[in-house]
Amino acid sequence: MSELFGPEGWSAIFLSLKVSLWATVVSVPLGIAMALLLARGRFPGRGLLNGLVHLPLVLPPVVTGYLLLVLFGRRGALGGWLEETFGIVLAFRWTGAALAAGIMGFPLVVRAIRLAIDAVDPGLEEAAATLGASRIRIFFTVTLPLILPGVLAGAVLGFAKAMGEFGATITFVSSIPGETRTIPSAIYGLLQVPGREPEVVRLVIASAVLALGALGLSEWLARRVRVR
Amino acid sequence: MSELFGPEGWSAIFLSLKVSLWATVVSVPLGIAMALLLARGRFPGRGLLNGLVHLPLVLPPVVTGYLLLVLFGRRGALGGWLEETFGIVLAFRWTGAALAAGIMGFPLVVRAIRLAIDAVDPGLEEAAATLGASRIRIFFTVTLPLILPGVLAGAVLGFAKAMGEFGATITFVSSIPGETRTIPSAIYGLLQVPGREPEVVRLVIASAVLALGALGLSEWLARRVRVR
Amino acid sequence: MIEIDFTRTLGDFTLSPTFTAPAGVTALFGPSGAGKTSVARAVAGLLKPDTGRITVGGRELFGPSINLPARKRRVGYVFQDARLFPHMAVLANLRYGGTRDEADVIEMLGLRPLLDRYPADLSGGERQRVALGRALMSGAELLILDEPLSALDAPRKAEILPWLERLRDVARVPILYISHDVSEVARLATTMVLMENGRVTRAGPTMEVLGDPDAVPLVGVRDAGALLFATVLAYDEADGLTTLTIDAGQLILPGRLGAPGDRVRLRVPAQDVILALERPQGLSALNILPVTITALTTGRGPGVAVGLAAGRDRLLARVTRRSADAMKLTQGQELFAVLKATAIATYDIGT
Amino acid sequence: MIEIDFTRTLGDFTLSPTFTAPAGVTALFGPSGAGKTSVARAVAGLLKPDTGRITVGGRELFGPSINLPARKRRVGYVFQDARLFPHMAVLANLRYGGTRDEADVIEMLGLRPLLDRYPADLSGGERQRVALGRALMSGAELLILDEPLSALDAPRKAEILPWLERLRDVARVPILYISHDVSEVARLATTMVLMENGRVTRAGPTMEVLGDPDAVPLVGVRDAGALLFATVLAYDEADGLTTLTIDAGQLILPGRLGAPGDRVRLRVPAQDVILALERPQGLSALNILPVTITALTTGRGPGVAVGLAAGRDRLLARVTRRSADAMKLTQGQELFAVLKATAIATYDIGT
Amino acid sequence: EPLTIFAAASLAGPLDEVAAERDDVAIAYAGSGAIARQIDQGAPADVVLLANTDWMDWLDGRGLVTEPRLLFSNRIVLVAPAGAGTVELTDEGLDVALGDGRLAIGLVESVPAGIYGKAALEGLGLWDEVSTRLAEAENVRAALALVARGEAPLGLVYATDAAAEPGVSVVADLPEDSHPQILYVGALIAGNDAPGAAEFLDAVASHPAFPDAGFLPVDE
Ligand SMILES: Nc1ncnc2c1ncn2[C@@H]1O[C@H](COP(=O)(O)OP(=O)(O)OP(=O)(O)O)[C@@H](O)[C@H]1O
Ligand SMILES: Nc1ncnc2c1ncn2[C@@H]1O[C@H](COP(=O)(O)OP(=O)(O)OP(=O)(O)O)[C@@H](O)[C@H]1O
Ligand code: MOO
Ligand SMILES: [Mg+2]
Ligand SMILES: [Mg+2]
Repeated sequence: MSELFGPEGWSAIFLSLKVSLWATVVSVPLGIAMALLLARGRFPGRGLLNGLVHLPLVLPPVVTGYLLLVLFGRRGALGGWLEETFGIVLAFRWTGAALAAGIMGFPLVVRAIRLAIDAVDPGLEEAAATLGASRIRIFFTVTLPLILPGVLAGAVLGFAKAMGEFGATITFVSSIPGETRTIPSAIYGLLQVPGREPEVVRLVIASAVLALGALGLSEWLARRVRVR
Repeated sequence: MSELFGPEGWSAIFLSLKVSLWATVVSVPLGIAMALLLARGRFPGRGLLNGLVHLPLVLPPVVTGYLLLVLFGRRGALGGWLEETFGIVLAFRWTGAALAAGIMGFPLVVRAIRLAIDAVDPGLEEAAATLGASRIRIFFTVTLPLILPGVLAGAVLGFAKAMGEFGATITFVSSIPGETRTIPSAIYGLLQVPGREPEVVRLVIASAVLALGALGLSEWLARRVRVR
Repeated sequence: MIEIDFTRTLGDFTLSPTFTAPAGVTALFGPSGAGKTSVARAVAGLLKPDTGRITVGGRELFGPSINLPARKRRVGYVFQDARLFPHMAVLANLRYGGTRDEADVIEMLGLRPLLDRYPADLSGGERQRVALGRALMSGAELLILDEPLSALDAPRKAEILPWLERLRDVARVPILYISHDVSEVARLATTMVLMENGRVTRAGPTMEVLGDPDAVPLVGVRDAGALLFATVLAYDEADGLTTLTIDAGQLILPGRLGAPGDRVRLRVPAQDVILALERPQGLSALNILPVTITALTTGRGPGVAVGLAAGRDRLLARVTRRSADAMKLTQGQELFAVLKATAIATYDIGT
Repeated sequence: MIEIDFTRTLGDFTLSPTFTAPAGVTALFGPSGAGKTSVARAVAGLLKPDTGRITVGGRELFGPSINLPARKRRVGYVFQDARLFPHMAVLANLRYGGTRDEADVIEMLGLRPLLDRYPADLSGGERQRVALGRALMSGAELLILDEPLSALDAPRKAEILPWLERLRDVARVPILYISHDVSEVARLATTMVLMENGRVTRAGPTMEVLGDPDAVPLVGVRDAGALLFATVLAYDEADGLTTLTIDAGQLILPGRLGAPGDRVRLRVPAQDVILALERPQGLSALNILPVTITALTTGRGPGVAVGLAAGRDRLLARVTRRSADAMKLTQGQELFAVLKATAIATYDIGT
Repeated sequence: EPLTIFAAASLAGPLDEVAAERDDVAIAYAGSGAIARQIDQGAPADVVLLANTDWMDWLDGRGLVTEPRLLFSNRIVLVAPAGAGTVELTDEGLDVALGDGRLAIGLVESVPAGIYGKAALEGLGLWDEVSTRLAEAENVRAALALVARGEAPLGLVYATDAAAEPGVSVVADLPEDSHPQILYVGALIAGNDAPGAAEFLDAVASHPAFPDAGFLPVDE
């Protein structure tokens, strides 16, 4: 079994899983908040914020990676502050890979959730309000359960994107074995050398199996939570 | 004005627009069909098909690009057949760039539409059926108008993704000026040369403006078609 | 002609209705949750029976080897919830299934000022009127109306009912009608099907079911009453009264109820019939009929249901037990029934 | 005490209701599209008036400087469409706003077998019962009921109405009640507000509005009738009849209507009152009251609305013009009103 | 029909200058591996320029190119953010210069600059010291950017890139014999006798833009 991918392959697989899970776990709640803001909020600059969220989709990944480097590198505006204030280092760390993956997937997460929010019947939220529920309670007991299929869809899109993200990740945190060399980075490296195709194929399959497993899981969950 | 980007820059911008528009125009109807199949169909292999649609999201873009190259290259299994039978050449043509961009964005298009389909009240389709409407008519007069916001969301995601797609495109169709050098490929080329950063920045801005323009347009349209 | 005999389980609820109804209006009547809507859905092709058969007007809609899709059943269905298309204005909604009698339907339902509105901007009753209009305009071969008038005020109901009667009698469209309102049912229904707990407990001509003292508890005490067929004799322009003949004599009722010779039917609520041992004098009630007691049914409450024969017509009266005792009512006894003209007002008269 | 005076435009519809209602049940009555639901939404905080003031029990809910959010208004709202939470089972729906009187509410509404079901698996009437239960259990300080009983069968209504009466009288929860059914309104409502086209056309104590011959066209011919207050004298176990006194004499009605001394109110539909020049004998109708004609109103139809004074109580009768002529009815004339006991059945009696 | 050149991205600067002198040349830049596979799939190239002899051998072995020829060589240098002092090519020297930072380099298994860089570090006996402290980048320009941004205190890049990037200073030259020769190879596509292709290849080989950019002639 361990020979199937070799130690480097396994390390890339575990790392990809860790990075993608974290990227998903962090971006889903933020995505819900952002989707709510965009769907319900009425404030100046809403269009701009919407655009900003979509930007990683539009820009070539390398550019996004470079922007991340400029912002969150150790010499970057936010990176230095994060390190001094919270001791959080992103550059060349798996955390940075998770950040890159999360940001690249964020537009997908937000969109899926926003579509679900737009489909919620406001009458149900009205009913909850007349029953004395606070906004927070309405959100957690009515809105959130109703948008769960959308949240799940967003999560699986974010996870899949994180599993496949390459350009922004390698530009921002480079490719350090065991730290930031995710499956796509490993595959990219292998593809640059003649004759390593079999390893590429194995990693591709591993990646596909993991992501499609997540997809299957999300579909199953969605069926379970689907509004009756 | 023409000096802002130089002839090569303009050519990349027009090409990106052409490629992205075609990718969107073709993938939206296919995405609707696929979303319907996945949301409503009950057939063996549905899970697999779902996985296949999501694959381009999961795989590193370069891998997708190689797969496309192997399949649709002039020596590829499908590429040769397409060329002989229909005279369609994809490899190293802008059409191939559109194919790559379309395939990379397809999972996003399908997801957005599928979420919208799942939110359609089946009672309305029942009502249409009792009024004698055929499945086709129900689709075009009830289902489609009701999912339009989702279709628009899918279209804008697909378009934005197409504007930003790089890895699969350059791997499949290379970066031939005037034919396949889209904005991201042009940016990649410029990044290889010291001192071209100002041009990069201008192209990034152009790309962002175009995609965000499309985003704004779609939001405006969505508000207009929003179910009352 | 509607023939229904199927079973279908829904969770732990078993629906297994069996009845046959001739052309005309078939009313499904029964408590909330009895399965009325489910029967309607099965007829419309929206709920697939596990086994059985559904035939309408000789066309087999569902059977062992057939399951016609909803769109081919040519059923106009007014749903309990209106189900208007939210993305279409009222006019587009109305026209979706066809444009039969468009102008008339719009007029009758008072929809003219609403045509450009969207469903979200309509009131509850307005929505139901549009849904009704949409079904009426579809030119269906069977209409299913699931509580179509429950959100409407009395004057509006009074405008719509004659239209449904015309559909029944002139266009001869069979109608499956679900309602909790006996006066609606009595007015329209040819056949009455009482349902409870997924099964049919009583089915038959409306006159029989409503006039049957034994059906009083099924229909509800206050809703019991008999149906009479009458023939119009004359209409008096001056005082606005119509004189009708029934088997046992003459009735005088307010309003122009038809041209001489027309057959009309009247519902006489049991609680509006007063019994008198002798023909009373100087009463504002215009209608006094000699009757014979055919049945006396004592229920749990303080009332007694009294079946009456007026010639070949049957009437139902509800009196207190004390009155029954004081008057010494017995089967076969001959006495007088006093019917107050205004209690059998236009609302209960169907042509 | 509900005080309402605001305006709000909805498209080209202008809503500008003005009325004041004391504690108890305030009925909003009027044709479809009159603006009843919109008023209710404004009171509940779901529709913001353009200007004006809304006060309930002294609490200002909306005013020039205040707009209490819906959740702080403590309003239990039963919506015209049930609006159950689709992702919660019935029990969770019921408990969402609170658990006041949980067992009683579940019992009264017959919800016990439905508790584990999801809304999608409920019938129309079941849904409405759950929505009603949810509002009742929320411990609200004001209940808004928008046609809560329209999807229910008569026996079920008869079970629910006494509960609403108890809320009104014992728990003293003010209720805003929207219905098309005058008998419900008459039974429950302290105050009646007639609406048309966004404005209030008549508001006042239910007795006055319903007993007013001039209001007959507004209420609907068949729904007119008077309200009487009566005091229970005795209940006769043997024949199940209650004897009551009103100002003009005694009434005998079926059922146990209360303990001796209790005050009850009765609706006497105008069409169920028969006028007699002389006291009739040998009738199954047990109640005959001497009355004086106070008003004669002739409408467009063949009927005449006759206002009657029975002592200090007022009654309303509806007779045909022919009868009125034949009996030579005139204002001030003294004669007898015959009330059939079963026509004033339990359903119309409120405590 | 313009002449289509598929070229390794690291040749972009001077190659653009060559192309600018002609109006019928289109250049597609990509990584050497991608170019090789595309040629294999029938890419419409007339001339191919790679930074890696392995991929050229791979193409030659398949009979896809004719007349492969060596064009230039290059050098690997150690760079640091502009203004840094020289670094001694010893374990301690590197250790001090790196501090807790990383050495930026192309992917050492696959990107040509990375492969050469690794070979050089091995030749200098420094590999064990730094192999766990690398930041491997997608291509040599990305590695250079890491240094220029100050994210990595050191980087191993082509001398040509170092010369063109004002954000970095060369802090040590690597001895020529510490790594295999860095060779750029060009070839014509087999069976595709585009007029002017051979001439273009000649022009590239002799154009002054390359020496100006720091490319070295090949020692035969
Ligand atoms: N946005 C709008 N634009 C135009 N008209 C509107 C809008 N919203 C509501 N209306 C109109 O306001 C009127 C009042 O509606 P409301 O729902 O209050 O009526 P209602 O009295 O409750 O009627 P029903 O008994 O049928 O439920 C209706 O005629 C409705 O069409
Ligand atoms: N999936 C299900 N699981 C369990 N019970 C169900 C399911 N679907 C429907 N039912 C039950 O079937 C019964 C019949 O429902 P139906 O809607 O036909 O009633 P109805 O007679 O139309 O009632 P109403 O007058 O209240 O509209 C109800 O008791 C309902 O709760
Ligand atoms: O020629 Mo590269 O840019 O080192 O792959
Ligand atoms: Mg029903
Ligand atoms: Mg309403």
